[in-house]
Amino acid sequence: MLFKLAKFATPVLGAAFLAWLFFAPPQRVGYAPEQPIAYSHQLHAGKHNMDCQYCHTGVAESKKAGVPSLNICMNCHLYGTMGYVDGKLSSELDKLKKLFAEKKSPEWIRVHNLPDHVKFPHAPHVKALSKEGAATKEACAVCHGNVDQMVVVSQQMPLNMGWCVNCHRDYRDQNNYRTHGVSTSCNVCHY
Amino acid sequence: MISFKEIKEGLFSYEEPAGGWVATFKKPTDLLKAATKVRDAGVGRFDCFTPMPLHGLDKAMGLKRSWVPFVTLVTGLLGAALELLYITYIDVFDWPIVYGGKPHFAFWGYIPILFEITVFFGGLSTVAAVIILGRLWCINRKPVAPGITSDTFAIWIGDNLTKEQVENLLSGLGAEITPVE
Amino acid sequence: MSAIIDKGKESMAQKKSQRNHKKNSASIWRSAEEIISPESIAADTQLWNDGREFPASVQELIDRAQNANLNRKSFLTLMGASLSLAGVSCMKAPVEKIVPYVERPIGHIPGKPVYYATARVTADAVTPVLVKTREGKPIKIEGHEDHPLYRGAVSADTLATIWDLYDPDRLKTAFIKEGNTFKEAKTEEVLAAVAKKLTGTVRILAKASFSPSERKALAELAKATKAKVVTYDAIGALAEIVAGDEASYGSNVVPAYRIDKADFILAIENDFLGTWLSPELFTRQFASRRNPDKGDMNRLVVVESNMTLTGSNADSRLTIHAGSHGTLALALANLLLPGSPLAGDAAVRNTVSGYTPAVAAAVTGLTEEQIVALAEELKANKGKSLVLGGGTSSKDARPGSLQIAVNLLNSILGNEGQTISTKAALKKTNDLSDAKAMGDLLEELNSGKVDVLIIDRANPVYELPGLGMADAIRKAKTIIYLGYHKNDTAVEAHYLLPVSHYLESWGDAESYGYYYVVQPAIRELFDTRSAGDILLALAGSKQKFSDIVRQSAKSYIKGDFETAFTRALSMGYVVVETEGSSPARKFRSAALANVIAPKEALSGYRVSLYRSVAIGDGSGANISFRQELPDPISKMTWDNYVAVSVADAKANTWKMGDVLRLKTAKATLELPLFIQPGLRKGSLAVAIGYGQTNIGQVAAGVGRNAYELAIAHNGVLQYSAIPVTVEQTSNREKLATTQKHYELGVKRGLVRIATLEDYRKNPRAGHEHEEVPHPGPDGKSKAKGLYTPHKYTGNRWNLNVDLTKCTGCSACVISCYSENNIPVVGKDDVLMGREMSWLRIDRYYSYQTEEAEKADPDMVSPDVFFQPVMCQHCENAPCENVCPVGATGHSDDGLNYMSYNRCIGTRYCANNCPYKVRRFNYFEYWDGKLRDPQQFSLNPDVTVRSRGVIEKCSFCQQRISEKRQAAKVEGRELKDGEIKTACQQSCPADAITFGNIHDSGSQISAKTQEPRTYKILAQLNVEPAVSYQVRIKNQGKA
Amino acid sequence: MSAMENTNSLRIGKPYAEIDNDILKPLETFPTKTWWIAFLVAASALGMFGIVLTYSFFKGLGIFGLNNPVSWGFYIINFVFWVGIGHAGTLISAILYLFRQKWRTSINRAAEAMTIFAVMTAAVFPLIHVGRPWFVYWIFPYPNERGPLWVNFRSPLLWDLFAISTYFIISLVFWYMGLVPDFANMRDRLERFKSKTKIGQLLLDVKKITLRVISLGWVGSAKTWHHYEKMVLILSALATPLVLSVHTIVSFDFATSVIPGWHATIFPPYFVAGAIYSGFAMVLTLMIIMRNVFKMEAYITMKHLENMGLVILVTGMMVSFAYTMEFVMAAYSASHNEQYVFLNRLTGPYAWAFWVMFTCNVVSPHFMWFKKLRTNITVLFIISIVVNIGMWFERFVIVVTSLHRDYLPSSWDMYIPTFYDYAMLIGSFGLFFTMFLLFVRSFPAIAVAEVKADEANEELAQHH
Repeated sequence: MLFKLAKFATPVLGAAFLAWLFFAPPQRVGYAPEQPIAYSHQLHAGKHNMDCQYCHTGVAESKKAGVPSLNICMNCHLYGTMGYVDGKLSSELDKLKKLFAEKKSPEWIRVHNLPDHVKFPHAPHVKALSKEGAATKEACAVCHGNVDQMVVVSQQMPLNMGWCVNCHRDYRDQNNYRTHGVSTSCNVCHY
Repeated sequence: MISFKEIKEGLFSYEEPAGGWVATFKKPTDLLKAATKVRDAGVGRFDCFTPMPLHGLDKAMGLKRSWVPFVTLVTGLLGAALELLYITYIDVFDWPIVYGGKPHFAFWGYIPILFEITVFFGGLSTVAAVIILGRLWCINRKPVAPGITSDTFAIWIGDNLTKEQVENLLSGLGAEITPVE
Repeated sequence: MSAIIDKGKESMAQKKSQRNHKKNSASIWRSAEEIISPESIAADTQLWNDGREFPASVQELIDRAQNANLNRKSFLTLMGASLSLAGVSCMKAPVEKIVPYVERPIGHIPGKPVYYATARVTADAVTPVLVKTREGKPIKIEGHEDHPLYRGAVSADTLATIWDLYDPDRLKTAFIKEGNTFKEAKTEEVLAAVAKKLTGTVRILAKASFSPSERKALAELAKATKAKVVTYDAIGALAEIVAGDEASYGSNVVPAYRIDKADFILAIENDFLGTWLSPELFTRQFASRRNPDKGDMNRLVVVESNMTLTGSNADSRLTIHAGSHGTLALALANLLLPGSPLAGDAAVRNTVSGYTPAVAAAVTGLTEEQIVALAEELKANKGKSLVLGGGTSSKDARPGSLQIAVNLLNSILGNEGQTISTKAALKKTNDLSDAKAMGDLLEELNSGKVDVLIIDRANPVYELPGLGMADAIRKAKTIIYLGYHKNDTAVEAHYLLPVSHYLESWGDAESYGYYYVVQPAIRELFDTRSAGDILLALAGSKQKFSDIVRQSAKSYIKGDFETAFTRALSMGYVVVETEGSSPARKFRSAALANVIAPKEALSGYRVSLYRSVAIGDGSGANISFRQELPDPISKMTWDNYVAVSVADAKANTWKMGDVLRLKTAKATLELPLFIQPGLRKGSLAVAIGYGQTNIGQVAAGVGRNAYELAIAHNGVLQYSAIPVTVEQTSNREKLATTQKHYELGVKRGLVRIATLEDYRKNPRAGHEHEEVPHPGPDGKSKAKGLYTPHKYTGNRWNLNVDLTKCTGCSACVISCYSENNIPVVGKDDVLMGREMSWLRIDRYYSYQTEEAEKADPDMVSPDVFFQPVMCQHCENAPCENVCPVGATGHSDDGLNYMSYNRCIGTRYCANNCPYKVRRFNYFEYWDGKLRDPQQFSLNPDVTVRSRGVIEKCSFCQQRISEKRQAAKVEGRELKDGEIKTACQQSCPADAITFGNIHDSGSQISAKTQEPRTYKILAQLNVEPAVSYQVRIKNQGKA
Repeated sequence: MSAMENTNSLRIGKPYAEIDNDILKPLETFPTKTWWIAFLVAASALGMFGIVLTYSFFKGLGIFGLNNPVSWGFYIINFVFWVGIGHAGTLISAILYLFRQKWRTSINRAAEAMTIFAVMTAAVFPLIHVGRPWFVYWIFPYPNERGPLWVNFRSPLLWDLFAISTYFIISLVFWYMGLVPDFANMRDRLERFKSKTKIGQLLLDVKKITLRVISLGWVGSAKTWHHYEKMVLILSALATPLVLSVHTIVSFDFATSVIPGWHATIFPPYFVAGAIYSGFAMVLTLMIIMRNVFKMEAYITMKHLENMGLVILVTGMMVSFAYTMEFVMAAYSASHNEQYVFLNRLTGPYAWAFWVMFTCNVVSPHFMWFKKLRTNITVLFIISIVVNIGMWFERFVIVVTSLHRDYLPSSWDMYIPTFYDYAMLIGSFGLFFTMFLLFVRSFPAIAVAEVKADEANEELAQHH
């Protein structure tokens, strides 16, 4: 009996392990931590259709996209009625305004977190993924998902090495690497 | 040409002793003689049990050539071929990387691994073949006679023979004959 | 085991100090930091220790130290930490915070570096530099390439100042002495308290300064307290020149040495390429004339008793006995005098006539022929030559002794006004080191007349042990010390006032026709003030030092001030006077009375003190990177030693590391000996700057204080040829050298030197008989192996080092450490042979012919050959083949990359590297070893390597990537010269070329095709991407 | 031959049951005092191994004497040394089997065990010598989430992985399959035993069940023997090239590199000869001890020892020849770097290691020319140990002296082993001997079935 069980169980378990290796979703997918201020991308980028670059100013020119400094928020929220619900300041915006008055920054919790030995420059990726005439968010969505539909930002893509490499592999163009090609050499991301 | 039957006989020859008679001897020479006699008598189902391998016993019993080496060869080569495919897939198609100025398909560098894999697959399949052919996973097997792993030589005759027939067959060899359940 | 950065074993001693920060809002320029709201990050970043792949990441190290000291102002408020995610997904991921700016400075983009132009001021020179900042923190010093004079030249010492900023042993706040211990106090309060105490007889002991504004502040303080200011510098290189020039010409300037204008340079006991005045500038000027390919080649002859960097770069090096430099100079003057403008000067003739070649030969140890030939060469280069003299190891008993002799030579040769110019010279020199005033001060102190002694950044207790400085100082009732460290002088003081680093403070400087504005690149990290602000505060002035700077600048800046000042800030300098020829000054023969020139050979052992390239005068000794920078010649780290000649070692059967006891009349010093080729029998040399007892964890107790050997003659310190008796003790010490062997350099084809003459005849001179791999069937193609070689189509990075230009100054080494987050391993690990430098400079001694070698068994005058060796990025890299996990391989642009995160540390690659450039992290050198705020000096673009991985030169991959990404974004191709590696950027000699070999128009393509180019170990067919150019020596016509 | 048989007959001439008793009885009794002492010594060395290993995991490889030019030290020396030791076992069980050398039967079981334990000891070193041992599984080419990121199939270290693991697994299986009939024998012998105490009975039952499982229901059927014998032949035939390939591949670690002193085509045969040389010496050491401790003079006769002495003589001369050829090739190479390395071996700072190696490996085997000496157990024992010391130094000479002075004199340095290096060396002997001592206590140290087979077949042959 035991032998029979073992006979069948071994290959089944082995196959399951291999399947897990291949298909197991990385843990970070779906990671949606509670932020100090419940900022809604859905409202800003979705409903109001703001461009990603309005706040994430560095995304097209720097390695880092940049989390907006508070003065960017205050461009709209310092005066005017934005953020008022039924004539009352929303509690979240109240937090923001208080912080700004104290010259303090909220401590956002990083959602998309790459290890330190990975160098991901935003600018060339945004450049490569942007299509003529299309909004920036289409390029951003490749890695970040449809942030404009998220009330709470969550990680949509695995952002593990295999995921990065798959794209690099598809666009790999060793011969034109000089100008615009994509490479799968290790030193592209690790140095 | 080798017939399928021959292959099957060469492969699956072991049979659990059930029924019939067991004759035990104290000397290997006696067993050898007994085996020859039993075979000559045209007994179909019989087997010998010895504490050690005896030269000439397989011939005396008329056993067919073992097909184990064939298994070794096939699996060994198959393993090497699979490994070569695997390496080629990795180094040429999946993620080509230049190491030390060598081309992606660096065959000479694969030879040591291919050899080891051949031996690995060949060796393990050989052992697996013996285990399968000897039905060695049935660990609860009882010896047909006490001492057959120490100093007793036994022959089991599974055909429907009477005790007298067996005694006649093995006369003069000093065999002790007992029935098998 | 060894620790990094700090030698000691103290744990991170974090001191909590609450400070207020004043905003310097009045100034026009505001550092990025000032605009960022000061903000405590207080990120309770989860220090996530388990299962991480790279425990030490730059950002995490920063966080960790911040957590340890939350009260300290934290300025990296931006992107928060980026902790490393595990290599395996099933591990728990870290929680990490992002703290953005409240108000982001306009034009300040996170992730992009911002460069500020500023200047580093030392007692000897001013160096214009660019400070690279990332997210508001300085991370690297770079040369100022747009500066017309320096053109990007920067020395190792200046490059290392980035770590001075982040030195954890700095004075971080003011201290008040209570009993025998120092109590921390707020600088503001101490300043106020001290200002009230400045009554009675006040004396100020200040370090020489180039800053007009600091002079003003000092004058203000002197006025307010009726104090006398004594400026003093123990080394006094500038003061020597001024003393000499004053005597010779009656002119009170330090002239501009126009080395680039000289065809023939004679340096007598002068290390202008290594330690004298501004070696980086001189190196640039010197190397700009080392172009054998263009037929433009100067000739350098060095006459010296110790083997210095300059001597090792000489085309001809004449080794003399220590203390005989004056004799040689006068002997040359004697030979050159007839027919010269001074030929009619009887006083001169009478003085020099006794110095016949025969006398000089007897004193110096040279042959008469050598001296006569040298004179002939000088004669042939009249007006185009330059004689340099002076420096630490030729500081004689009389001020300016050698300088006067050298001035005489230059005047005789008509170099005055040509290669030595008073145009664009250093003119305001009246407050340079004043030995006499120092002597007076000492007397005053000893007589107990001084009530208050203010010491501004000077360290007399350490530098003048022979004068009884410590006892004298203690007699002052109140001692106020301004400085960077709690050093040997500071511990005697009653009040310690912390001075800001130059990257944190306003300042200015004037030197050689330029006016520099020193601007802060970051606000004070600690509760420190700029020296000017402290002086003003002590003077009771309400002015800010930055305002004084603006006032001073007004006298240098023409046109609309605000616009021009802003421009001066962005450029870092203002041209005050352009360089050029000047009228020759007239030599006064009376000066010759001051020249010390023995006519008889000096007897016994003579020790000369010298400054080492790495440590200098010892003020920066607390930086482990300086301590671990191998001396260019001896390759020694972490220690000073007595350099002894091979002859002496043979005669006494001394072995390397035997401890010698040097005795002068007053002092005894025990030091391990180092057998140094290039010395004559009886000459010894010891480096100063070591042996401090109090400066900080790193430097305290490293080496011995060689200042003790100096002899004082009425306040004038003699460093040259100090008579000593030498005893061998029974002790031995291990010498932490990074290179123990140099023999076989020639035989193995590593040393490739050719004379200019040979080179002109045969451009392949020096490597005609090169061993090369067997070529392919057509005789040209690459050697054929089992495989067809891989073809590269895109960029292919190559690097070339011109060994004719390279002086071995080691600026590239420090630059590489700074750029690539390379750890320092400490003395113990250097002794084990585990130094981590990605770029090392190999030094070989050689001879041009075998006969020459046989004729010089005591190695008195070998050639020295420098060869910077970094990863050669071989096309057929042996290291790549052997890595089982593929952590190292070849990229599409032909780089030999090293993925640290893939490395498991088999070290097979390190074994199989014929150049031995791969380094292994035997211990964790960063994580837990950094003391706050050292973590800020790390480059965030480079992964910090953890224990157990191999690392090596990446050709500054981060710089390549940055430029390539920028080019991609802009949709263009990379331009030649756009990417500069760190070593290339900071090379003062401009010896390094980097670029794309596939671009036929690039500089590197041209370089690699020159016949002088060769590759090390080419016979192995590894096809390195680094090529070298044969060192050409200009042997002159003689 | 006949004269030899008279004096040194391999025939034991005892009844089968008595042979069983001689060999299996010790396994059924309580261990002797000698065994306990030996075991405690070995186990404490193993404990030191474990402690140092743990320390090195937490502190880093810096605790060893490694440095930049000499990145490999005692660990790799020990690795090559132990792999080499392992070779004799396979050689005895496989090659001598193919050559029908009957004297192998009484020593092959212990020799194979030695192989397995030596390979295990050896295999530990490359795994722990890496800088980040917790990632050592990355050398396996398994699909992963990194792309997937694979391994470098051109690396000799990867070849090592394949070679050593194949070698270990095949040896283990070969050894185990050889044990199966003996396990069956033990299982059936155990039927006679009964314990008086409950706990004793429980232990006995556990032992019985274990034996039943590991003996695979072996009943000695001639039909199974028929396949089994074929299997032994095939495994021998596979193991022979395997054993040669393993040390060849180990030698590739050095031979495929560019370092002068390593980069030599002579390395594969030289390493194999050296491996057999040291392996036989180790077998000899172990056999002499076993023979005396377990009173197995009847099974491990002087004939066996003498034959092993002869093998040592032959392989010793092969190794000497290889040493000579290295120098000849260097002299002939016209390459300065190559010549320097060998000059440095003779006269450099590690010349003492070379001369220790020379004395032990080149001089000492020549005592085996004399029958008096090679039949003297004391002499054999001393020489067997001396040879292994020499062979350890051979690897030291290869690894350290080649690395410490290679191409660029600027990076030359010395390798000075630390306390931890020595601890790991001694500890590796602890690991090996702990396993071996456990083996001699729990497994039949002489292949009973094979000894009896020789007896029986000789009897059969006489009757024919």
